[in-house]
Amino acid sequence: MNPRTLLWLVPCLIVWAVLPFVVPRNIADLLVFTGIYTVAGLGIGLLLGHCGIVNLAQATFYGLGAYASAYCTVMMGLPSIVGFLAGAAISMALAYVIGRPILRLTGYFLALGTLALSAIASALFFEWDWLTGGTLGIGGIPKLDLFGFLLDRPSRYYFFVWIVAFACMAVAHNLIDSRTGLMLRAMRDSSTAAAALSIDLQALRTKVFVVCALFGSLAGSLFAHHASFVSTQSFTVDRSISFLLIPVIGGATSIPGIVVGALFVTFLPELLSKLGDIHQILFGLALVAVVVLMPEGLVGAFAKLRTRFARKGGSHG
Amino acid sequence: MTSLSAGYGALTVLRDVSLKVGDGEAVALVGANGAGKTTLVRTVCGLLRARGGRIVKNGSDITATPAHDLAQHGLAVVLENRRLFGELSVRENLILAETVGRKARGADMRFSWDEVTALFPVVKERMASPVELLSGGQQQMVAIARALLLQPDLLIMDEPSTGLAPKVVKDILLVIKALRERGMGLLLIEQNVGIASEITDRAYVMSVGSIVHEIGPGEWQSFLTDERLVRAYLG
Amino acid sequence: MTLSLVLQALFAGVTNGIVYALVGMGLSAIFKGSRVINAMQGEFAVIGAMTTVLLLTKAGWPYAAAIAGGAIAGALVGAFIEVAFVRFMAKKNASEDSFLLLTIGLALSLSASILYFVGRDGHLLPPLGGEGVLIVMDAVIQFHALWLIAIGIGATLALRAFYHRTTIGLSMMAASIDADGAATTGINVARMRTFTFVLGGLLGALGGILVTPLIAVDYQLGLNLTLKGFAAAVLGGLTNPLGAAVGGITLGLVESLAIIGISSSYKDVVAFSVLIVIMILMPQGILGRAGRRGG
Amino acid sequence: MAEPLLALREVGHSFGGLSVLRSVTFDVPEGGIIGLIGPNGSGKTTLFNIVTGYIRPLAGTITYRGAPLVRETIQQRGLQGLVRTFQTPQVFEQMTVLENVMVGCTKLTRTTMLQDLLRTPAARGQMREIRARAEAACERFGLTALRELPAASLTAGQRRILEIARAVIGEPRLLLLDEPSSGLNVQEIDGLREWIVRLNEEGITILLVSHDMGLMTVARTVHTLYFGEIIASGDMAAIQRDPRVREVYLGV
Amino acid sequence: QTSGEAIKIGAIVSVTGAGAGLGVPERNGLLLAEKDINAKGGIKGRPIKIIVEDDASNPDTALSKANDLIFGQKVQALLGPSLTASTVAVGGVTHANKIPQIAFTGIGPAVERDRKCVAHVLPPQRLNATALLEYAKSIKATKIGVLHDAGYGNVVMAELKPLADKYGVKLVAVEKFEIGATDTTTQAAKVKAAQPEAVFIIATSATPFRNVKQIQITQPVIAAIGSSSYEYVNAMGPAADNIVIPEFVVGEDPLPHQKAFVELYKQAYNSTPKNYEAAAWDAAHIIAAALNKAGADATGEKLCEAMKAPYAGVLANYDFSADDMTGIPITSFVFSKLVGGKYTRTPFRVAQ
Ligand SMILES: Nc1ncnc2c1ncn2[C@@H]1O[C@H](COP(=O)(O)OP(=O)(O)OP(=O)(O)O)[C@@H](O)[C@H]1O
Ligand SMILES: Nc1ncnc2c1ncn2[C@@H]1O[C@H](COP(=O)(O)OP(=O)(O)OP(=O)(O)O)[C@@H](O)[C@H]1O
Ligand SMILES: [Mg+2]
Ligand SMILES: [Mg+2]
Repeated sequence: MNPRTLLWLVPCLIVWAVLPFVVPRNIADLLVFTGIYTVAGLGIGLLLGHCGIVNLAQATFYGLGAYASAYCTVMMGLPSIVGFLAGAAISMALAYVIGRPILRLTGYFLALGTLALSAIASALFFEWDWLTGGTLGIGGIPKLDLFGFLLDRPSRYYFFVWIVAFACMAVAHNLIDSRTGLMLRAMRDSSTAAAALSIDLQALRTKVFVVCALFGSLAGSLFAHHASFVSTQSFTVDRSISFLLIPVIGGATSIPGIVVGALFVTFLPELLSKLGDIHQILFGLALVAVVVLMPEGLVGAFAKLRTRFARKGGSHG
Repeated sequence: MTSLSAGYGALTVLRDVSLKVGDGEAVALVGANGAGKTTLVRTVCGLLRARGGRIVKNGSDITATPAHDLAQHGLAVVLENRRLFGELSVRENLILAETVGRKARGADMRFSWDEVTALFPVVKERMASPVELLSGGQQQMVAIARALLLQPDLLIMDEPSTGLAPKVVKDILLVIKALRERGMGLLLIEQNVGIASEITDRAYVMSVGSIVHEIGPGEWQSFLTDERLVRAYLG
Repeated sequence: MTLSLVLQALFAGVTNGIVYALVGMGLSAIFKGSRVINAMQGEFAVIGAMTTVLLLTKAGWPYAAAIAGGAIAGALVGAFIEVAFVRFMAKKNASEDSFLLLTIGLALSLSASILYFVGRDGHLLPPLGGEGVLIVMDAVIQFHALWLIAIGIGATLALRAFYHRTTIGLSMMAASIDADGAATTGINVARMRTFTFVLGGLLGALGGILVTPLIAVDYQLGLNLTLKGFAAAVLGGLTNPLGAAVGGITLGLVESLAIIGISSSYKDVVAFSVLIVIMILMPQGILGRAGRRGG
Repeated sequence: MAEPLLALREVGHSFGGLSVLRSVTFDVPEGGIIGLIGPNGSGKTTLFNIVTGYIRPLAGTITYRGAPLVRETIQQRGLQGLVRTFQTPQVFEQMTVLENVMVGCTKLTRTTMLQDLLRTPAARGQMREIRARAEAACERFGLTALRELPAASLTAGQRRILEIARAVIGEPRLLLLDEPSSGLNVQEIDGLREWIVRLNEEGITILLVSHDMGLMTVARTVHTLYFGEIIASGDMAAIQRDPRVREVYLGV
Repeated sequence: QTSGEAIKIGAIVSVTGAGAGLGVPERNGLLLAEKDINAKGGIKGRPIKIIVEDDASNPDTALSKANDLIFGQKVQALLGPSLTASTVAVGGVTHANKIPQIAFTGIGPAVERDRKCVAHVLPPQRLNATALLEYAKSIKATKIGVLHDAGYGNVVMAELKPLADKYGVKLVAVEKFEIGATDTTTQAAKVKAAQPEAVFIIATSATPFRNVKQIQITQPVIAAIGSSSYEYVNAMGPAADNIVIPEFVVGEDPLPHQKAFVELYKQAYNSTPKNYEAAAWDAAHIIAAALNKAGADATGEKLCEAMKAPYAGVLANYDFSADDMTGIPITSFVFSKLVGGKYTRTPFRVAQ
């Protein structure tokens, strides 16, 4: 690692490490949610930014993860890790089975396909209340216990969530930077030409969809152990839509963009709600402002600003 | 057009380009790949904003005129890659142009519907099919027909021979000659100097964003035979 | 399962289908003319209906005038959105995703505004053709629903004619297919896009006004309509208003037949599964057309 | 005579009543350069689409390396060494030129998704190899200066070259070039001809569609399609003398 | 006439989103109660301050808001939230940190039984179901058709099913529709086809009521309390006739102990209050009473103990001394009937 990277990485790490101890508990709580949303958003970002696929089904996998954790721990009394694994396994299996046929669609047809998937899942979450607790949900999910260290408050859970988030970011980064990533972007830009170069579009899309589902499910399990409570309201189509906002706001092709997007959707409503009942109007307008002023996402806008500065600096020096 | 410059983003492609097409004159613009020919066309027809210089047509300044108004000034263009409306039928593509042409010229149409469609029999046969289903060459013909129906007195063509069979190229050359006799001016961007020399009187040679050589009337032959010049400018 | 129950389900299916179709048609009109998926199409319906309700009840306008007012409100909002946002973004070559985000943001703030300024009450409009109903073998359909079906079919045909028979309709399509090509063919691309949004707003508002005698409008109706309209439009092929109509009615029928055929608990599950199957079998949509494959 | 690399027998196709190809039969011998000419809309691109698997022919058989091609997907055909370029160049616009070329040789290496996700040494090694190969190809086709540019900003001619570079790096056995010369100037076409000859010498069989008669002279045999039928075959000189070809295609 | 540092009480309601129909009236009730309590001298002379937050009808947000109120703003007790799911979610924090809570919902899933310091000022769904059945019994309907939504309706339905047997009622058709459905005609037609003697509608929207009338179901319609607010009645249009609702407050014709509240509310907001306004008002007064008893600075278990007592409220005669702290008796229900779009109180009451 070169010294320049260290120069900004070390302060960042320090800020990250002390943050939960200096902010009030409710902010720490939001930071935990940011981490959870980052994990879920990463999957959508991979699909959107690198495959050009609009995935409106992330709430489904998020829900599967959450319910798996809730059911395993509360109803069956199993250790939490089983919930994580079961959620991941079920989500990935479902993504594979459903993904094979659905991912033959392209563009908006695929978007509608995933939307339909989300609607089906959300109806089933309502319907199978023996499993999900229906509208009333499942409460009393235990906090995570890491080798005797109970992650029972946001400032502790924060570290766990963000370490998972960083791991997911690293994995996503690896993927983008790999041979697979190359093929993904080729497929996004021209599927006709990608096919001619022997890229198996269908298989590739399915694989990424499965990775996206894995992230969704992980986020869901993390959420379940944080909120201690899960119910159908958290896994509706609306939630799928709000997950989609994360990469779009931040910039779908960039990994830091996902974090920025997650920060945006967790903190902005909180800040705006201080302004009274108009906060939802303002949130909508904030979205509008972001796209109108920065169509390439917050991170894209930032990068542009930096190059502009760099050029200005260059012409002076 | 005088000392025109243009570019994309941070990149300036055209630097101080000046050229002139007389009334009813046919002028070619040749140059190597990436010389900036297409950029020039896009700037002249208003798709790209000029960063400097002026474009004047028949005495009126059209530098800042938006692209869609240029038909009123008698300017039509066949863009690189054709830029047709793929999902619309051939007829619909042409009708759109004809309507605009009619508005520009009123009853005094230079090229009637029948005349233009007669030029390209294949096009006539496929009137009802969506343009995107046509073969590359067929589409090129539709693009030319569409430009003609705009009733231009100056036609700009960016590599019109791309993808056309030799016979069709010859047919088109004949058509263009016929059009010229009716007083239409032509600015032809062409890689194939052979074709260019056949129907134009003069030519400009472009290289890395500037005009580096002018081929005057009657100088085509000497240019083409001068291996050194050709290599220098086009190689 | 009695015959009259099936008939009732068919009536309900077609009526709902026409509602979805009206929203879907607006969506597909906007997509056709601007390549923007308008996530606030349902909001146009709410705006149109709410304006009509307010003009009728608060301002005391006659019904016909209030309807016109509602429709104009939809068209104006459409125009405003194009001029204020879309045009600006198009200049910056914004991506498809960002247009989607734009309309989602607008949808959220519009629905929140209606909650804040108008309130959360549901409102109804008087039905066209009176409160009467038609009874066929014990199955009931309101006169208004019959009107709605007739108008829906009329609108579909009119829209089709508009796109393929009028120069302005053709120009609107051309501008969205290839902006550069259109500009050099003498088409004012930005203006066509404005027209497109006006048309989309108008269709949306009219759809909203037409359904309000059947469905009470409130601030949350928009998203619901948008989702169903989106399904209708995509199912039909997205760029084809006629397709949206077919898609909408298919969706409506599948939903109501799922209720009587299977179980109302699994209505959404069945309806959306059928939707997925239809799309897999017809990946271009019911009335969509495959483009040229390969080179 | 040795078995041909690709053999077309009675291949026919039509689009909803419009008959585009009618019992087209010809061979592409291993190591040869075969040309295909014909008026616009005569079915050349459609034939390419059929051979590379974008379209299933309605009639006839295609044999490649002795085995019939029927259900093989586009990808599988590519892996067997059938590589094509497109009449309208299809570049990956948002990727850089180098990345475009890199995509061309992804098929020569294998990594699993898991290796990629975890960035195992194997995955890294392969990425390095792909990059090295792509850089060499850029060098060879004169794209080195453009390497870091997004492909969207290339001119028509540059795209053409990029497409060829991307196809060649995938080690094709049979390279199908659909009008590679359009958009290039005389000099560049000369360069292209040299490449074609050189690639052929390296063992790549070439099927070439072009309207440029100058370029076509590299082909040992040229078939002329007219309304989906082969009306003349032979070397270029013979074709140019053929009266029907002169009438319907060359127009002299 | 109050002085000293304000006693901070947190409140979470759904002012926006799907639950706005509950949250807005609840907030009105809370703010009115705050004024009322302070006007009457506050808690031993100290004013109370109710900090109202909006959870946008989302349990996750409710959880964040609870964290903010409890740990950021250091409130002594929490009122709300409006929705069951949010209540369960918030209960996790209040329970773990021993913060007294009064929820504007009925007691829900099993976990809530362990939460010894969460009181509920609205009836549990079992009670709502019982009230429906009591009325059916009073009109001698034994074949009942049910039309319910997938959220609220589902929950009530889960309680209704086992109870029906006890009342000797047969549920001849049970049809469900999704939350926010715009059309339920087909479901209504299925109910009609089963030829019930009365129809229960359990929903939080006007749509099923309209559809039932549209397809000309003429049998008596009995609705659960969830659809008893004015906005639904408006949206029902001409269909809002002859529907019976078991509820608590009929603003047009209040019971004697409700009169004062209704008058005060009408003055303050120029509209007629219903159940949720009253529930919130009661909740604020219950906490005030507990503070008065346990001392203004009382928190945690001490305050909680003080809450565990009977309380005669506007909505009902609560008794929180029971273990699960839901103390609404069935006798507190009144049965209203919509006549020409207006609520009228019927003479029927459930006898003890
Ligand atoms: N959209 C764009 N963004 C950035 N640079 C561009 C863009 N389009 C073209 N360029 C650059 O501008 C220069 C000139 O391009 P132009 O298309 O005008 O060349 P040309 O002479 O038409 O070439 P060709 O004969 O290959 O069509 C090239 O170097 C090209 O890389
Ligand atoms: N998907 C399709 N649907 C309908 N017609 C099609 C389709 N694809 C091609 N065609 C038609 O088939 C014929 C042959 O097309 P093809 O593209 O093969 O011609 P080509 O020989 O490559 O011509 P060119 O030299 O102009 O590229 C054309 O008439 C074209 O319109
Ligand atoms: Mg060019
Ligand atoms: Mg072709």
